[in-house]
Order: sequence, then structure tokens, then C-alpha cells
Amino acid sequence: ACSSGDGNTTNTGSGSAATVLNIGMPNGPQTENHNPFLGSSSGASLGYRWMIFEPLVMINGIKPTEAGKPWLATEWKWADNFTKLSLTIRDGVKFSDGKPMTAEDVAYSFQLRKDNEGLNQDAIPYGTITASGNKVDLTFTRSQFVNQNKILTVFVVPKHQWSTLKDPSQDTLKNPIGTGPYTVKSFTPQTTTLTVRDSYWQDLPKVKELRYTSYNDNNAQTTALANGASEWSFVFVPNVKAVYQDKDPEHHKLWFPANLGIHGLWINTTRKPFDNPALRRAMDKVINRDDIFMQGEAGYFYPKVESITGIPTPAGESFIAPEFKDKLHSVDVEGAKKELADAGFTLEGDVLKDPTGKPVTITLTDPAGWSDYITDLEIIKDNLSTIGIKATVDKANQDAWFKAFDEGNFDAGMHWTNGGATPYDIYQNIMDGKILKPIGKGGVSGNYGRFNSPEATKALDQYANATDDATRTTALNTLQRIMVEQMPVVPTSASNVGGLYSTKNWEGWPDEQNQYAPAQPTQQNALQIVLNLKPAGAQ
Amino acid sequence: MKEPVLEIKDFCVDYGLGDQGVQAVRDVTLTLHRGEVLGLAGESGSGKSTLAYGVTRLLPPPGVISGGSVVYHPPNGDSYDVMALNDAELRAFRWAETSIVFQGAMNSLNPVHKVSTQMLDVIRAHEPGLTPQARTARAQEMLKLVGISADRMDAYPHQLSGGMRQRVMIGMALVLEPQIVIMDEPTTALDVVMQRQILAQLVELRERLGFSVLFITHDLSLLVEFSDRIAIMYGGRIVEEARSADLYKDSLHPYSEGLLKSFPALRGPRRELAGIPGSPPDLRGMPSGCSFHPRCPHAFDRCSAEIPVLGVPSARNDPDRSVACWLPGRVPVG
Amino acid sequence: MSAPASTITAVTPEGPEVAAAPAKRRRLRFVANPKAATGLIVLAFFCVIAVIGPWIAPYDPSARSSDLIQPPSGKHWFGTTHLGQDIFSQVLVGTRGVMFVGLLAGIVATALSVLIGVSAGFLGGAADESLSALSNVFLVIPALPLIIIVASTIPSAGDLMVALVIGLTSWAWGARVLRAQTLSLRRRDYVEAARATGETTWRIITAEIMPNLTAIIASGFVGTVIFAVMSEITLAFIGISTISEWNWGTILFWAQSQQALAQGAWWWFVPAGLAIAILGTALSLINFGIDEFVSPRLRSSGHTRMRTKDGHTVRMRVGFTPVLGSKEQPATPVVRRTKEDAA
Amino acid sequence: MKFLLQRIAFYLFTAWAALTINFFIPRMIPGDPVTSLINKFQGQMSTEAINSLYVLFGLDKDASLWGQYVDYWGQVFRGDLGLSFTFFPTPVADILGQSLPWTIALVGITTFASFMIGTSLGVLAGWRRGSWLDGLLPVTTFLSSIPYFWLGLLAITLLAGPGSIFPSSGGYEPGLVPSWNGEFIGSAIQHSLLPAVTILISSVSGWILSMRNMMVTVASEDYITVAHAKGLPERRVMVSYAARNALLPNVSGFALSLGFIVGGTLLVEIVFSYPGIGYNLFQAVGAKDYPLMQGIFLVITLSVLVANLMADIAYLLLDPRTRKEG
Amino acid sequence: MTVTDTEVVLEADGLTKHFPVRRGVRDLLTRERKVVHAVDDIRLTLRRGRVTALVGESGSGKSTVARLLAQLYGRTSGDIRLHGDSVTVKGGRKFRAYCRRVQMIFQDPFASLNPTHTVRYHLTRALKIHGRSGDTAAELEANLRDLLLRVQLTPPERYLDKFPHELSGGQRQRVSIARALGADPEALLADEPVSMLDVSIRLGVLNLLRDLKERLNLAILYITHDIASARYFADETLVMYAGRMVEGGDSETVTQNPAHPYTRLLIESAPDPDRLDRVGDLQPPEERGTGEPPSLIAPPTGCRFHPRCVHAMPKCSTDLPPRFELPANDDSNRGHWAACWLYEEGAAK
Ligand SMILES: Nc1ncnc2c1ncn2[C@@H]1O[C@H](COP(=O)(O)OP(=O)(O)OP(=O)(O)O)[C@@H](O)[C@H]1O
Ligand SMILES: Nc1ncnc2c1ncn2[C@@H]1O[C@H](COP(=O)(O)OP(=O)(O)OP(=O)(O)O)[C@@H](O)[C@H]1O
Ligand SMILES: [Mg+2]
Ligand SMILES: [Mg+2]
Repeated sequence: ACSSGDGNTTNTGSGSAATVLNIGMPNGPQTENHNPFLGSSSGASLGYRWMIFEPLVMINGIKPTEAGKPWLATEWKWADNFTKLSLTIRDGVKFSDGKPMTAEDVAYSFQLRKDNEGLNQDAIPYGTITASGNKVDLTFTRSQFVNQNKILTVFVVPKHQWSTLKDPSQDTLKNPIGTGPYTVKSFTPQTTTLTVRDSYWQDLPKVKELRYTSYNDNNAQTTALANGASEWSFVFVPNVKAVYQDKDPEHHKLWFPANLGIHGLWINTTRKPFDNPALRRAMDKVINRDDIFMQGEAGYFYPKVESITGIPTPAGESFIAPEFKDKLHSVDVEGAKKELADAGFTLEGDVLKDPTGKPVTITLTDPAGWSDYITDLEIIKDNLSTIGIKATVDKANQDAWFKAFDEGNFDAGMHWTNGGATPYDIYQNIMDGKILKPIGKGGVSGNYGRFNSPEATKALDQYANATDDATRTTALNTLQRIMVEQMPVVPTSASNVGGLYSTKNWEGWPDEQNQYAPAQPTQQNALQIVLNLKPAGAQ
Repeated sequence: MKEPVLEIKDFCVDYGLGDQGVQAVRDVTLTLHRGEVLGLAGESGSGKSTLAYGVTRLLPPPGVISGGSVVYHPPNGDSYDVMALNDAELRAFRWAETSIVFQGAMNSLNPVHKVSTQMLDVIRAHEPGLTPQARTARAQEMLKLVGISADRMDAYPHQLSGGMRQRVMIGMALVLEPQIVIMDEPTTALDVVMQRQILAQLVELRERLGFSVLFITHDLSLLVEFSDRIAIMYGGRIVEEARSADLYKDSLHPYSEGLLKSFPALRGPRRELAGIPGSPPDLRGMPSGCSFHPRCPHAFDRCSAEIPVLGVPSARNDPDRSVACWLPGRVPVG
Repeated sequence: MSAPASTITAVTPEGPEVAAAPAKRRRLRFVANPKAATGLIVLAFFCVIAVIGPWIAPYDPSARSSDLIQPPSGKHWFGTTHLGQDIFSQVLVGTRGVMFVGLLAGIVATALSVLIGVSAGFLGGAADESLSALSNVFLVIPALPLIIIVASTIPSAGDLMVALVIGLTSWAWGARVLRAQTLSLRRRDYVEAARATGETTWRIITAEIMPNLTAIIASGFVGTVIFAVMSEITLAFIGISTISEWNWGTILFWAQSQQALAQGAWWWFVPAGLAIAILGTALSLINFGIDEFVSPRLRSSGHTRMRTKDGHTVRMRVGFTPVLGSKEQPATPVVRRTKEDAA
Repeated sequence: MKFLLQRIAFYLFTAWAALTINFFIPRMIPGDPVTSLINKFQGQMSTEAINSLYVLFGLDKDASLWGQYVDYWGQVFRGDLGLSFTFFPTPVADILGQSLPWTIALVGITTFASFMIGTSLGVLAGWRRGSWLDGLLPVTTFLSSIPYFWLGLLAITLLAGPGSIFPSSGGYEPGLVPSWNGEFIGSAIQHSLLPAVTILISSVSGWILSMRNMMVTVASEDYITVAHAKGLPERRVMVSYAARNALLPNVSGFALSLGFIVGGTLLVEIVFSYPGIGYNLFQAVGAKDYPLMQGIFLVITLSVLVANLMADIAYLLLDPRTRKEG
Repeated sequence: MTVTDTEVVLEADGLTKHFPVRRGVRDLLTRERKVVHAVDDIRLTLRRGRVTALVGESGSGKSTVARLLAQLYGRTSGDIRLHGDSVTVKGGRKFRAYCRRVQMIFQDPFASLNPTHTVRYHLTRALKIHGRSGDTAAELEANLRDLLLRVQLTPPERYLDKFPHELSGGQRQRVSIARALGADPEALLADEPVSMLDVSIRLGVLNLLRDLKERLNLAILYITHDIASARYFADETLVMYAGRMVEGGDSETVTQNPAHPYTRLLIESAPDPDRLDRVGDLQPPEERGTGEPPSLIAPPTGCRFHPRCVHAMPKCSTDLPPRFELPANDDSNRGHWAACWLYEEGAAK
């Protein structure tokens, strides 16, 4: 990365219209690996796999409930309580090697996932896969209501290339062939350059060349953003206003919408006195989410979770139960104290005593290197002291921390939840009794707090397998109520799908007004954004 | 008949300056004549080496020459004071006019260079005009003179035995045919057989090349046998100077006397050995007056009060002798 | 890059000087060395801070306040962090961790190097071979990556653990130096003489050999402390170690993760770094002092300019002894004739 | 010759021991690559992915430690270092091949330059004691006591930035494709300036100091006095008598530091975002990528050993005393 | 003076020491084992109240003999008898018991005292180890004073708390001797006790040793390369060459009438002021070769001196000469022997 304005890009200077877009990620040197299935590939790490491989349906990550935009599939139909899917494949789409894309290729793309467990990242229980004409029919062994978006956004790979690979999961795919508008022009560990194809089934994008640069760390990435060397990125920038926006207030923009996943303080619900929901609710009442947002998340990174149900808005707006519609988180020390007093806790001086008379103390733990979580914990620690809970922040070793969470050996700590198309993923991750393991036993992939509520488990089950929307709504409302009453996780922030970008050379970015796609360059929707970009100033 | 080559006058050497300074050589006056072997004896720490290094200005820090002159008389040409030479002149003076053989040959030869390199180095530095062949020839010839065959030229010092190394050093000292060769205990590390061999060779070479030798050792019996004249040092001063035979038979200074009585003789009747009581003086706390007086059996009042001057003793009116002692008959004439 | 920068190499080849130097009464002279004295004073200062730091710190180093990212002021001498924490207090409180880890790691590594180096050197034979092989293996494995890996494996590695890890991985160099030195001491006459007197092996090692190794042990100790402090701070800085308490590395970690320099918050970055540099310099100075103390040649090298009584300065040079007071006319005119002239 | 054979036997042993340690250390680390990957993608990767990743990385099969150890040696001998997890499924050898040249070029050249500069200054400082060079010593000591990352970051802040000739990160201009053309090499050199200068600043002091001390020690050797007595020009005495001998003990230090080029560059590469092997190691540690870690350790260990062997040979050539006839 | 009569304290018979040369990897392939033949087949006897001198050039194996006798080295073969009893000790209590009776003084007074300890420490240890420190502090103090007085370091208080570097060479050597006396030994092995001392101080130490021999009736082995001092100081003199004894007998006889060609060479080479008349005509003594001693790794066969010997006969290079008794003229030179074929019965002189 270099000083701006030295002609390192063809964009700047002499007023000529831009042709290149510089995208950056703070992921360190890459190795040449364009395999779109592998999260470890440079394509995934930098996000350019979405410029080469396209999904069947484009679903807006921040509006998962909206119907998706037909992409490689023109039509899709669910049947039999989401255990059957029939897809109509678009005609006239050609792979970058000139061969047409057919239903065969689509079926093969599913088959690949079915056959290779390593590639089936969402653990979709595929049944039969058949292709005929321009139709592909799929069956599943379970209802796929909660997974529908994951299935529809599956990307398509050419059968004629992949069927020749010895082991698709161990191939670095030096020559990726896809239906997307770009092909790889050159690869270096620092920069991958993509160039636009001659033809594409839609209008060709205005951006002729994409340069994905991988910076070693956040600092380098931030510097590049600040001086304009990087025009689009997803990175945590502390004090983003001073460090980034003020460097060019006119063009340096960011937009960090929430998606349906949250971050929060997970509490070990088996430890006394934290097994008492009243205490957890009181904790929820004193945590200052504004401070967490402003100081821990630099005022933009992980948006605040406003709703008391923990469902991020606006992405999850439509799911929120009527009874909680306008219930927002706010700091309410008095309310918290009252709640505690009612439950038999006593505040002596500035020490909270539990009903047995023991002072309430808590150890908040997160890995030392995760500065945002640690900052959050510092704030929470401070907040908890207002109701007399003495908290200590333990900066653990990452592995030790992970193990402690996995085995339930912790008091409380910041952790994330899964995310998905509905709040189901969030609640399932927090409360599902099916994945409940006893303390000391690991291998759980959720419910770290050992929250045991048969009611919640049942509601989750109903939601996933229900045949009608009404049942689903009821189930979700139940889950929200349990969440609010029991508070097994104190939600603090939402996950994000945002990005920082510069409007200096390119216009047409998504933002608060135009929410057509999440702004994150490594999301599938990034293709939509690139297709939408126009040179700045040019009409 | 006796022509001086090196006249040392009132020579003083200090180690350190100011308060920490000690005077290691005090007002030494000594003349080396052409073609002679002048022995310098005295016990350890008496300043023998300091004098030798001082004359060539090779004292390691913190040594400084605090006074005196060392006048060199070239065979043809004007005399000059070595102490007044500048760096370049001094460099040219060294080895070409005065060369030195140090005590430990192992330490005198650079362990990482071949003998030939070290030998040729010095020729090249002093006679840059010579062709490489001529240089090599010169070096080879010199080594042959000291009994080392030409095929050992390319040996490294550690591949030679102690005796051979010492011979290389002597050969190197003579390679520019200097007027003066200073030898500081050149044979103490060798055993007697080797020592005698080397000295015999040296005597022979001196006959051939006609240089003068300043020979330093504490082995008086060796000196008596080997040198023409002997100067005895004690506490940084010369206390007696005489022809070796005279000194051996009839030493005047009580210290010389004590020295001669300290080593057993190998032949002849068994002599009574007396030794010298007490221990050598400390440079920092030099006794007043004659520095030997605390150990001297004949000391009297004057000895602790006044420093005796070196001069021809009144009792032996022999211009070749001098002694620094207050005893009757040894006080200088006049 | 860490190991060879040490000046221990300069200590080892010394022969008799090592033996002659460390007599007890001369030990005090060590303090008289200006370098060592400066180093010791600074080190003592940091030690005092390490002890009293938490008491004299004006604020709780973790306490948040509303002064976010404030430059130094009368209220906050070194400014504040993004949480409004007082950096001055953090530096004060953090001193303890740094000193603790440095000293403890130094002690552990020194003890190990003495144990292994001296036994290898003294016992000789198969014991020597295997112990030397062990230390060579540890020398070959690069220390910092090893420490990073080991530190990242230990759950909840606190100061104690970090110190132990650093100590256990950085003794090899010292052991090698000590072995070489012991080997040479073992053949000294006084060791043989002690044996001939009937001393036991144990006593020979502890009473005859060890006292003569003090200087080398001390310099090895100081060197390891430097290395340990640097490693600890590096570990904290790259976020590997899990220090829950404050130390200078933690401060820098926060400064870096909040991109203090990009934010212009130099005060967040500079004090801790300077403190490390000053502590490192102090320790290096002590090591110079030890080097000079051990090797008289280095000691006398300090003052090459000397003053005569009449106020002239004389510069000492190897090979060209200065002559005092001969600036006047030489006694005899100098007409230098070179050989070529004569020929 | 005998000496060499002995050394080689010694090296083989050390290599075996070090590589065995390299094998075991990563396996002692709790946690595994999958959890690390999930941690890395906080919330961006769903928990369902866990199982597929275990399958993908081949971690679902249990092999005995001994079996793994035997496999490991088989791999080492075949030069097959396995597939990296972080960059799955790129072979570790490819990753090393990609990053090693950068490290060697930057740190190798700087270490060499630092040694040369430091040694030359040390020679002068030791020879002309009391001259201005002595004043340099405390300054360089202070500079070398500064933690490297701090110096680097400070340098970036003060010197790099808009309009400066020093780029703040990377090994070359982002758009360029590595090749042997002027533009690329120029860019690579430009990018290496700041890291090189900072390495130089923080490492040169050690060389100055040890060389100075050796010079002081050597300067009082008898053969130096003899060289002066021989009336040789001062330069010749300084270079060919004093410096030549004083250099010997530093040779092994230099070799050792050459060996540490690979291992010691972690911070440089982290701070300057340099695409070298040290940064790879840092990544590998973070991601529990044992194949990569092992590969890097292998490279480090071998380079240290080779450097040491070279030092031995250099010593053999430089110091005739260790040479034996026959 | 006779060589025999008094009680034998320490005897060595056929004492041999070979040091292995460090073996390299390549030697593993070849069968042969290289050794330094440092000492071969030494026979000597130390008697009460007598000084036996061992002379020979540097590297001839004198120190090795002393260390073998002190049991500091294990011997390759041969026998050491203390009062007639063969002893081999390696360490531990037996070694202590042995060194209580046989003590050694090292060559270099500057190196044989630990610079970090005071005189008091050195002497106290010697006394303590051998259980002679007494029961009370006062007794110990008295014993220390006594030791220092014995080596004529007076007044003792002045020396007790000094460090070695604060003492002169002669004083240090006296401390070493006092330490050896601390064990109250019967035999004293003095390895070149004066070679590092100044001429004027040497005599004092030698006289002290002689005095000790007379007063304490010690058996002393005096090792030196200065043959003149052996003449003055020792009752009996043995000459070593390249690890073997070549001549022995009454000191006066050996020095005045040397029999072995090597002894003759040695005595001829020694500087002698009484040869004053020969100044300037320093004839190299009669010798063949370069004047270098032979390699001890592959020593010459037969007589080790034969490559340098002007009298060498064919037999000398093949057969090892045994000790030949030399005819005695009177009582004083009885026991004079030489290991040289010249003295074989019937050989031409
Ligand atoms: N660098 C020094 N600093 C202080 N004093 C010194 C230094 N070098 C020598 N001396 C002192 O100067 C005096 C004379 O030393 P010198 O080496 O000339 O004696 P010497 O007669 O050659 O002795 P030896 O026979 O032992 O060689 C000694 O007392 C010594 O202690
Ligand atoms: N530990 C050892 N290992 C190998 N060789 C040795 C050892 N000690 C002595 N030697 C060799 O044994 C021979 C005799 O050595 P010793 O020290 O006994 O000689 P010395 O007569 O005492 O000589 P000096 O007069 O120099 O003291 C020498 O060639 C020496 O190199
Ligand atoms: Mg001398
Ligand atoms: Mg000896």
C-alpha cells in the first residue's frame, strides 16, 4: 500500500473515469487458492469468489425475509413442508470458458456437497437430486424452513471442470471457471486482480478491474483506507471518525447494518447465584449498550441491539412479538435494584449479597487478543458495579477460553451466536436443550451457558418443523418471551454485514437510504454492489 | 674504539598520569655500543621490559614517556632523538634500525597468518621497491640463517615448535639488517638445550651482521656468560653497570651481590647461597632514598634519605664501571 | 537476532584475568564503574516503582472515566485511553509485572544454565556430551517463536507462567558460555590443588569454581533479564500471553489494537515504549560494567585521554607511546635518512 | 576433515532432536485448527460448519502419536510438508516457497549489512578508543534497547504516510506481479527501505559492541605490538592484524544470527506487513496450523544448522589453528 | 651422605601413564588407539628426611609423575606403595586418607590459590578436611597461626585475611606450602615450586623446604628443570627424558659426573657464569638433530634419546636400555645408575 495520488491506480489524476476498484482485507499474505468451497481460500478470504461463482438466488443479507432476486435460477418452489425444492434454471448463461451453464451443472453443484461432507458446510440433509431440461429437483430428509436461504444461495460450479478434479476439497483450483462477470487475471500473495469478462448474462459491470489486496493487519488496512489506497473494506477501525472519515469527509463512508446474529454476555446459568433469572435480568438492565457501542465498537462496528428480545433491527423487525414491539433496552439501575430486592438479594453498601448472604462476584472472561470484547467486558464490569456486583475481567488464552466455554467452565463472557435467515438461529444457539451438555463435557456447538428449558427446546422444534406460519409465529413469540424473562444471554450488539467504502471514484454503494445489499465485500451480495457501481461524476 | 649506537639519557616512563600514575623507569642513562651485547638484568617488575618498550615507544597504554631522550646514531648519517620522531618517521625507524624479539614467540606471531606473510609484510613495508621474488628470496635466506628450511615458510605459527617460532622471530628481527636488536627474555620459555642452541646461533649472526644487542633477562648466569656488559636494574633504576666479568667477580652494589649469591652454580665448589631478604618494592610506595635500602644488609642513614647517583665508583677508578650506592668507596668520584 | 547481540563473547576468551579479577574486595569497585552505577541506579528506580507503583498510582489503571483519549494534562500525566483509563497509572502499576517476569525468568534461566553448564563443564565425558547436545538443541530452536508457541499452549498463562516459559527456554546460551568457562577453570591449578587437599567434588564446584564464575553468571543473568522483558512485552503486544494484569506490553497492545498512532494518541504509545528502552539500556549498562570489570583491558579502555599535572591532555594510542614535554626542540637535529637515501 | 565429520555427526543429532521437538510441540497445544478457525470468524461461520471442517482437514481420523511421528519423518524425507490448514489445501511447501524469498532478501541482506556496518564501526571504535565513535556507543545501546515493534511502528508513523517515499506496509506495490523487471524490483526495494533501516538501527549496536570489545582485547596482544614494532602502516596493523583476529569470535555470532533470520523476523513482518515467513508463523500459531508451523520450524532449524555449519567451515578457513594437516 | 638407609615412605614401581589422544569420527574406523606416552616405567623411592629431585626438560613428564603419585591421575599401569602397601584410590574417604599423608605443591603459586578466597579460608579448609582444625575456634586460630609460622609468614595475623592477589609470589608459594602442611603429610610432592618466582625469592622458598625436611622429617619430591638447584637442594637426583628415567643417583655425582649422554647435554647447555672464558665462542653442545624432543605419541623405539645422541649405536634404536649400575668410587656415589647401552657390561666406553 502506498501514499495516495502517486498513480498507483489508474483511477486518480487527470479526471478520466475510473476503471479499477481497489478492495482490501486485513487478512495477511494469501496463497493462490480459488476454490470457492474453502473458507481458507484466498477467494473466500478476500471475497472475490462471489465475483466468479454466482448463486441461484441473490438474497439480501440484511433483509433475509424478503424474497430473493432470481439469479441463476429464475424460479424456485418449496413443497411438502420444505422437504422438496424445484428450481428452474436460467437459460443463456455461459461459463467463463464459453461453455453454457445447464441444469446438469446445478445438480452437480448440489451433488458435490452431498457427496463431500467437507464441502457441505451447512450440513444440509440432501436427499435426491435430479436434473431434467432446465429443471432441478431436490428432496431433503427434514424440513428446511430455517435453511431455505442457505440452499437457495448455493453457488454453481461447472460440472465439466469439477468432475475432473481428483479431490474437490483438496484442490486449489488454479483456474476457476464460473458464471460471474469476472475472471482472475493475476495472483500475488498481496494482491489478486480480477478482470471483467467479454460477455455476461446481464449488463457488463462498469468496473473493469477489481484489485483485492490483502493487508497484514487492521492497522495496515486502516492506513490504506485512510489514504485512499483501499476503496472498500471490512475492518474494525477504532475512533473511525478521526482515523478514517475525517481524512476525506466527503467520500469516506461506512455503512454497518445488522444481520440476524448477535453478540452478548453469555452467563453460565448453572452457577449460583446466576441461575437466578432475576439476577440475569438485573444485569441486563444496567449494561450500557451505548458505551459498548461507542467505546467498544467505535460507534459503528457491531450495531446496538435495541430490542429487549435480542433480535437485531431492522433485519429482524418483522419477527418481534407484539408484546415486545416497543420494549427497548435502556439503563435502569433503579429497576434492576428493585428486581433484585424482590428476588431476595440485598444491597449492603455497594456490595450485592445473594439470598444466602454471600457477596455476588463474577469473572468476565474473553481472550486477551480480542480487544473489542475485552473493552466491552471492561464496560460491563463497570456497569455491574452499580448494582454491587464485583466483576473481574480475566483475559484468557484463546484456546483455554474456547475450552472453558465449550465445557461450561466460566462465569460469563462475551460470545457470538449463529446467524441466519430468521431469529431461529440465534435462539437455537442460545437455548436449544438438544445440544445441552453437562458441565465439563465439551463438543457443544451452542448453549454454552447450559440453559435448560424444555419449553424453549419444544418451541425451537416446533419452529423448525412447523407446517404453517401461525405455528411458527407462536413458537417464535414463546422463544422471545423466554429470552426476555430468563435472559440466558444478555445481548449487547448485533452482528454486522457492513463495509467502509470511498465514493471518490465509484458511486452506487448501498447505504441507509438504499439498502439493496449489505456493504461487506466478502458477502455474496458484493457482486450486486459491483454491478451497481458507476464511475463517480459520470452519469 | 667504542662507538655508541644508542644513547639513553635520563629516561623516565610513567604508567598513568596524575594521581594514579606510577613511575616504572626513573632517570635511566645507558649507552649501547656498536656491535656489543649489553645485558640488562634485575628481578621481575624492575622495569626492564618497560625500558625496552619505552626506547621504541611501544609501551601499551597507559604508559607514557615522561622524560629523557634516546639518541640513535646511524652508521652513516646524523644522529637523532627517537622521542622526537613523528609517526611516519617512527615507523620507518622501527625494525629497519631497531628490531625487537619478545619473550613469547607464540604470542608474537599472529596465529592466523603464515610465517611467510608476516615476514614479507615487514619487507614490503620498509622496502616497497623490492620485487616479490626478491622479497621472498630475502626472507628465505634469513630463515635459512636461523636454521629453518624454506619449506616451512608457508607454515602457520601453531605448526612450528616453540624453538622454531623463536627462531622465526629472530630471523624476522634480522631480516632488515638493523643496527640494534632488543631481546626481551627471548629464551626463558625454552629449555636449556634449545636456549643454548639459539644463543649460539645469535652470537654467530652478530659476528656476521654486526648488530648490537640489548639483551634482557633475569637469569644472571646466562647474561654473565653471554653478554659483554651488564646493567643491573632495581626499582626502575640502573643500580650498577659493568663488564660482565667484572660484575661477576667483583660486584659493587649490594643488590647485584645478592643476586649473584642467589643462584646455585652447577659446577665448581658449592657456594654458600645467601639470597636477598625482603620483597621487591612496590611502585606505588617506593622507599625513600635508595630504593633497595629496606632490604640492604649494609644500609645506613644516608641510604634512606638520598637517592644515590649512578657514577664511576671512587674505589675502582674504571670508566667502564658505574654504580649507584652510598657505601664508602662506591660514591662517584667528584 | 537476540542472542548474538550479547557481549558475553567478549568475556569468555579471557584467560587469567577472569581468575584474577573477582576477588571480594574488588567487587565493590564494580559499583564505581560509571556505566554500572548509572545502570544500577535506573534499575533500582524501576524496582522501587515495581514495589510501590500500585500505591502511588493516582488512579486505578483499569478504571474508566469520561476523559476518553485525552492528551497528557495535569490530571492525567500521560493522558488517557479509549476507555478513559489513566495511562500514567497503567505504566506505574505495569512496572511490577515487567520486573517480576524479567527477574524471575532471569533467575530460572540462570539457575538452569549454571546447573547444566557447570555440570557439563566439570563432569566431562558422557555427561558433558549429552548436556552440551541438549543445550545445542535449545540453541538451535529459535527462542521467540518457541516462547510464543509454548505460551499460547498454556491455559491462563499469568506472569508466573510467562516467566517460567521464558526462563525454561532461554538458558542455553548461558549454559554454553558457562560450560566453556568451567572447562577452563577445571584445569586451573587451584582446582587441582583443592582436590589434592581432599575437597569433595561438590565442594569444589560450589566453593572453588562457582565464585570465579560470578561475573559471567551475573552478565548472563542481566542478559536474560533483558531478553525476558523484551519477550514478555512482545508476547503481550501481539496478544499471545494472557496477562490479566497490567504491564507495559499490555499498554502497548491496547494502544496498537486501538491504533493509537493512527488516532494521533502518541501519549498512549510513547511512555511504555520509552520505559522499556530505558530499562533495557540500564540493564545493558550494567552488563557493560560487568564486562569491563571482568576484563581489565576493557576497563582501562575507558579513559584513553589523560591529563598531565600541567593540564595537557595526552591521547593514549596503541603502538605509539606519547612523549611528554618533548614538544620543544629536540636535543639533536632530526635528519631522517631512509635506506633508499643511503643506498 | 575429522573435525568436519565430527561436526556433521553433531548436526545430524541436533537436527533430529530439534525436528522431534518441532513435531511434538504443536501437538501439545490444546485447541485445534477448526475451533481456531471458528474463533477467527466470530459469528460469521455457523456451528454446523464444525463437522464439515473436521472432515475437510482430515482430523476426523484418529492416528496414534507414534504413527503420526513415523509419517512425519517419512514426509520430511520426501520433502512433503503436508497441507496447510490456514490456506487449505495449499501445500506447506508452496507457502514457504512463496514467503521465504522475501524474508531472506529483506532480513538476510539487512543482517549482513548490519554485521558489516557494525563490525566496521566496532573496528574503528576499538582501534581509536576515545574518539567520537565512543560517543556513538550509548546512543546505539539505547536504540537497540527499544523494543523492535515499537521502533517500527514509530518509524511508520513518523516517516511513512501520504507523500512519503516510505510505504508503510507490504513487500511491493499492490498492483504489481512479482517478476524480474525494473519496476517490480524498484518497488520491492522501496518497500524494504524502512524495515531494513529499523532492523539495522536495532541490531547494529550488538555488533559494534562485541567487535569493539574484541578489538580492545586483541589490541593488547603481543602480536599487535610486534606488528607496530615492525613499522607496518597503521591501516595494515588495524585491518590485517587486529581486525582479522578480532573477527574470529564474531563469526559464530554472525552465523547464529543468520540462522535466526528466519525465526527472528516475526516482529518485522508483523509490523511492516511484510509477506515473509515470520508472519506466516504468526498466522500458523494463531490458527493452530500444525503442518505450517512444523514446516516453518523445519526451515528455521535447518537454516540455523546450515548457518552453524557454514560458520564452522568459515572458522576452519579463517583460523588456521583449527585446521589439521592430513 | 648415603642414598639408602632411612625409612621408605612412598615408592613407585613401573609407573606408566598414557593419555588417550582425543579420538575423532575417522579414528573409529581405524583400529589403532593413539595415546601420549607421557610417563613410562618410572621407578622411584621417597624416604623420610630426604629430598629427591626429578629433573628434565619441559614436557618430559615430571608433573605427570607428581600427579600420579598424588593420585590425581589414574595410572595406566605400575604400582604405588605407601609404606609398602600398594594403594589405588579414586576419591572419597580413601582418597582423603591418602592425601593426608601425601600432599602436593603446585608449580605456579599465582594459579594454585583460588583468587576468591582468603588465606584463612585455604588453610582452614586444609585443616578441617583432615580433622586437624581443633574443637574450638581458638584452637583453630592457634593451628592457623602455627601453620603460618611454620612457613615463616610472620606475623601470622598480617597474612590470615589477605587475598592471594595481595601477596607476593614468594608469600603465595608459602601459603601453598602451609596448606600442604595442613594435612601434616609424610611426603610432599613439590612440582617446580620455585620456577615462577623471582631469583631473589626462590632461595627463600627452597631453604624453607629444606628446613621443613629437616625439622619435620618429611620425604620430599622436588621437581625442577633447573639442574643446578637440584644439586644444591636434593640428596638424590633423577633425570627424565621423554617420559622415561635416564639417570639417577646422588645429586653431586649426577651433576658433576653425568653418565647418560642426555644428562651431559643438559648440564653442558645450562648457563654457567664460570665458563666466562668462553664468551663469544658459545659452542653448541654436542648433539645431533634439531634439539627438539621427540613426539610422545609415537616415541622413538629403543632408547628415546637415540635420534639426538652422538654416541648412538645400532642397538640403541632397537633395544630399550635397562638401568645399569655404575661403578662406585666411594661411598658418596653408590647407587648411581644410567639407562644407556654405553654402560652395558663390556661395552666400549
Ligand atoms: N600497564 C601498566 N600499568 C601500571 N603499571 C604497570 C603497567 N605495566 C607494567 N607496570 C609496572 O611497571 C613495572 C615494570 O614492569 P616491567 O614489565 O618493565 O618489568 P620487568 O622488569 O620487565 O619484569 P619481568 O621480568 O617480570 O618481565 C612493574 O612494577 C609493573 O607492575
Ligand atoms: N591431561 C593430559 N592429556 C594429554 N596429554 C597430557 C596431559 N597432561 C600432560 N600431557 C602430556 O604429557 C607429557 C608430559 O607432561 P608433563 O606436564 O608431565 O611435563 P612436565 O615435565 O611437567 O613439563 P613442564 O616442565 O613444562 O611442567 C607432555 O607431552 C604433555 O603434553
Ligand atoms: Mg619483562
Ligand atoms: Mg610440569
